[in-house]
Amino acid sequence: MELFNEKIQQEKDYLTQLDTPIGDSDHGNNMSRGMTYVVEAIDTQSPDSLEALLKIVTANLLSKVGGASGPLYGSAFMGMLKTYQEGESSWRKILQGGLESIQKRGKAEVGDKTMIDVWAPVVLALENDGLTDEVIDEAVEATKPLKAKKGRASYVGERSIGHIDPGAYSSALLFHAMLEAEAE
Amino acid sequence: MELFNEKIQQEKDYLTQLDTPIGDSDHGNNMSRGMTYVVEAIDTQSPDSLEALLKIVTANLLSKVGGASGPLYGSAFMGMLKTYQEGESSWRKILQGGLESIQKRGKAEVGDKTMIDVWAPVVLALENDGLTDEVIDEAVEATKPLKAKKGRASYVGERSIGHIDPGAYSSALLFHAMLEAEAE
Amino acid sequence: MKKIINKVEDIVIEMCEGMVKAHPEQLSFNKKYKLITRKELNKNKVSLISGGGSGHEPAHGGFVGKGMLDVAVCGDVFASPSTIQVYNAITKTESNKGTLLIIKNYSGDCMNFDGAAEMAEDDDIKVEKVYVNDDVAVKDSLYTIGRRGVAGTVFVHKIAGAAAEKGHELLKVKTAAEKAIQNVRSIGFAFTSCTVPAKGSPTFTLGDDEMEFGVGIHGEPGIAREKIVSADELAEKMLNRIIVDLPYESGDDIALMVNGFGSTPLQELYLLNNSVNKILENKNINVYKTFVGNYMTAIDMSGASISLMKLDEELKELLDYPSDAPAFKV
Amino acid sequence: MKKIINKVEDIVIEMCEGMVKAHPEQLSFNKKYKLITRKELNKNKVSLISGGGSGHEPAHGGFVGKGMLDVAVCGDVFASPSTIQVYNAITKTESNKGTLLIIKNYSGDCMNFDGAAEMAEDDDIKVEKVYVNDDVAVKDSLYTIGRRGVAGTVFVHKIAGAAAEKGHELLKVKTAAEKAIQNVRSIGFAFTSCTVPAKGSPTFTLGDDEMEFGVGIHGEPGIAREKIVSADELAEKMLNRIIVDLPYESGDDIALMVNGFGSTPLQELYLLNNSVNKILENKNINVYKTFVGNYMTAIDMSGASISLMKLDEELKELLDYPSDAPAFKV
Ligand SMILES: Nc1ncnc2c1ncn2[C@@H]1O[C@H](COP(=O)(O)OP(=O)(O)O)[C@@H](O)[C@H]1O
Ligand SMILES: Nc1ncnc2c1ncn2[C@@H]1O[C@H](COP(=O)(O)OP(=O)(O)O)[C@@H](O)[C@H]1O
Ligand SMILES: [Mg+2]
Ligand SMILES: [Mg+2]
Ligand SMILES: [Mg+2]
Ligand SMILES: [Mg+2]
Repeated sequence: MELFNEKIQQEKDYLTQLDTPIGDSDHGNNMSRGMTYVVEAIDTQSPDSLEALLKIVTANLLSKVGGASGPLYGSAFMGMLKTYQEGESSWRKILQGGLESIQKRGKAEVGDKTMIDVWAPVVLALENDGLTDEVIDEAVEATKPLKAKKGRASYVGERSIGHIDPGAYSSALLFHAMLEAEAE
Repeated sequence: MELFNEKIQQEKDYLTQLDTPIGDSDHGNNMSRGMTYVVEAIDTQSPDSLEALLKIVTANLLSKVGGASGPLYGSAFMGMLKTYQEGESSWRKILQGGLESIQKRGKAEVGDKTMIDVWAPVVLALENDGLTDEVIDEAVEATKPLKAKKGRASYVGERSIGHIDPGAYSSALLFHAMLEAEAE
Repeated sequence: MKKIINKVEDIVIEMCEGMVKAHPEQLSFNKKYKLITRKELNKNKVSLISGGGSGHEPAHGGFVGKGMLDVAVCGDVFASPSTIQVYNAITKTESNKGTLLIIKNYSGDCMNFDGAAEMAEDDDIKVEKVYVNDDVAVKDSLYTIGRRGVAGTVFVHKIAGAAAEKGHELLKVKTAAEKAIQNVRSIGFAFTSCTVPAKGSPTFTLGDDEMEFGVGIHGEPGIAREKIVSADELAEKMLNRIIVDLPYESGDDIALMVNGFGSTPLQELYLLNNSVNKILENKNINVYKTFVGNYMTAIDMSGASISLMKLDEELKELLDYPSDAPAFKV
Repeated sequence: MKKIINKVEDIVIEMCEGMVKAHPEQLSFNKKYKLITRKELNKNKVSLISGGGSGHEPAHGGFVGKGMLDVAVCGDVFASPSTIQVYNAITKTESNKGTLLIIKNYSGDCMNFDGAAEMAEDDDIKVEKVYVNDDVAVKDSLYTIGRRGVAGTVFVHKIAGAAAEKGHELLKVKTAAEKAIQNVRSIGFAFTSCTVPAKGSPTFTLGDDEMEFGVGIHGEPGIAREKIVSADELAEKMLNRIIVDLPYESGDDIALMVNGFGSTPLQELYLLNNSVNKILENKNINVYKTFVGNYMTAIDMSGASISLMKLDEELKELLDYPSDAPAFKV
């Protein structure tokens, strides 16, 4: 999570910039604020298990972050927590649980130009045992030509075409951070 | 009056510009609007005497022009009208009547950085039989170093120093127009 | 960025406190969950909750008061409040008649308010929800999430607020709110962008002779970037979009709102109102009541929106019902 | 210049008509003399007239209503109405109790209102006058015409309006108005200039980090051009000037107005109100009633003013007295 936070803080302005042509210029700020709370909470509470960690992340995202990203990332971590609590321990299953939870909350499908368009290929790649930084980046890039059907970007219709989805990019940061943490 | 109007319309923007650092940027507009009404009224009513002319000018200025310039120029022409009606026919006496009338309405003295600082030297020059374009321009220029004590410019105190008074400049246009008309 | 602020992070809290301090008899502020709440809550009326991102002042705090809302939940600038904030708004104002949430139809708002409603229902609180979607600048389609909620939301607050204040049951209040939603349509334009404080620079840039037609209240792009036109032409362009949409027809009675986006002076809003009235008169659409001012702003955006709500006798009565909300006294 | 306008020459008329059309039950408009008048005039109360240049919307038309003004005389943008306009306002609203003119202390306004009063007195109408001069940014001196009248004027309208509505005699209404004037002080600042429509470009220019401190409501220069500071520091700077001037002292009750100059959003005005309240609390100056909003604007200037009026029991009662003026409902 610390790595994810670092990346979010580093790329905060870029996330906001992505949220400008097709959104409302706050995605960087939403994520950065949220992750600051998360990291603070982890620091003070020093969770000693993955379960405890996921609980802290979920609670902080749901209570401190609004916008679309708060409940979506909140749901994602809650879904991951539930899957883990049900006894699954592979990242593939856990992330799959997160993905399902996001979809339950946000009703977005693959191709709607949302973070789903990164989560879904990532889960798929894990199934095929091939998650790499390239897979993640390609998924992000692939949101560019899409016309948004969900989220704030959908209001601009045709004019959303040609821009990367900010939520897809922040999700990519999460997965890059995971890969990096694993490699360590 | 037509010559005066022409000059006002020509110099409208400059008058407004003069009213900018020490006033509220409307002197050009006030004068131009007023003179448009005056000239229109003269056109439709074709006054056949100086008395009739002065009446039209006074009435239009008082009813159509607000700000400081409306009542001041209105008073000026009303004073000129009264003096003429009292049997005076020299320009010196008539303008003297106008000057007194402005001072009655506006309570400004020479040196307060107002149109008085042009009217007074003009009347004085006429007494000494020497009104020239130079006398007028010098009077205008002389308002520059003064600190305003009357009118909107007085609110800025020290900061009015170094700027020509817009009302002095518009009065100068009136007197230049008079000289020109006489020469014709 | 020239703004009257201390620290960017403190804007929402300080602004809310400033609002509540201006109306201390009526409003109170819960700092933890950023709730602006009516001081005198009535357990025997339906609780009305709205809110959303901040930056729309006087929305939504200014609409809290007798005859309008009970709580406004204040998110960060342009970010919906969190699920937990909304959940706390619901539990803290629980009434015997249940709670109605008035939600502007944005993904973020919907998800957070919906999530909070689910949590509250788990606590056995009766919660109903309505979604305002009045912006005709957005194409409505089955495949997307639909239209944005903009200034028409204020009319929904007013109508639902009156119905609740009259003591109606939850479902009746909800039905009144939905009737308002079905009958209200809006469109806006911008002459300049807003500046989100945390970003510090304008969201978009327009040429000296350009406007964004159909802009959203968060500075979201609209229908098209166009050359600016005269007030009369602008009013016509806007009304053309609105009128065919419902449609509003000759003989209809309507409520009219000419809403400023934050930095457009009243001088221009009144002038626009004049242009709008001339056109409506021509079309024989009868303006029953007019509201001109800043109601649903986009921080400091320059521009305005027009909203029309078609009225029947019930809506007229509810619109006329007294409200003492600071920003909407009727 | 990006404005919602048709032709520059028509701004004032169209804006006045737009204002009156927004409040058709209450207001009527005389186009020839640009008078915004109360529809229901009461012959048995003192007639209250104010006005001045346009560009200060909602002033002064928005303050016409039961409990406030009877007529607002509208001049051109930033130019006092003419003598004849004011004279017509007086004759058209003659009452059995006489007329009080509330004049902002500018040369133009004074001369035109004074001239009109003289003309009306020649017609045997009883006319009294008060001059509002609340701007502490201007040095007061015997040798000049004194201070400018700014946002404090709205409090004077309110106090005199209540006294008149209560049926008091002319001199008593005048005394109440003068009490308000003696107790009110204001100061303003600008972040940007206004743009006078007929001029088409800003009156002055400021750097990105500069403000004009002590600015007038026509964009007149103030005390100094300074670097912008935080909201708390700004509130402190402003209050420092105001408080020593009367002076306002520990234990005093006051009415507070945080007034926007046209393009400053409510978000910032509420935030400023928070800063102001913190300081007043520290100084033990008790805010009896607060008004935050656009009351006396400078077209589209960005900036704000703060006004304090010290209250005794009489002023409190008059301030609380109901008013249904569109822009000042109490
Ligand atoms: N229904 C949805 N399902 C999945 N993701 C969504 C949905 N709606 C929005 N998003 C994601 O949220 C991102 C925007 O987040 P953010 O800017 O923080 O919130 P907001 O749109 O409320 O300002 C989008 O880029 C998109 O990836
Ligand atoms: N009391 C006064 N006596 C004489 N002239 C005055 C007085 N007050 C103002 N003026 C003149 O009026 C001019 C300003 O006129 P104008 O800009 O039209 O009106 P306003 O100041 O109301 O905007 C000043 O430049 C000054 O010459
Ligand atoms: Mg966003
Ligand atoms: Mg001027
Ligand atoms: Mg947002
Ligand atoms: Mg003027």
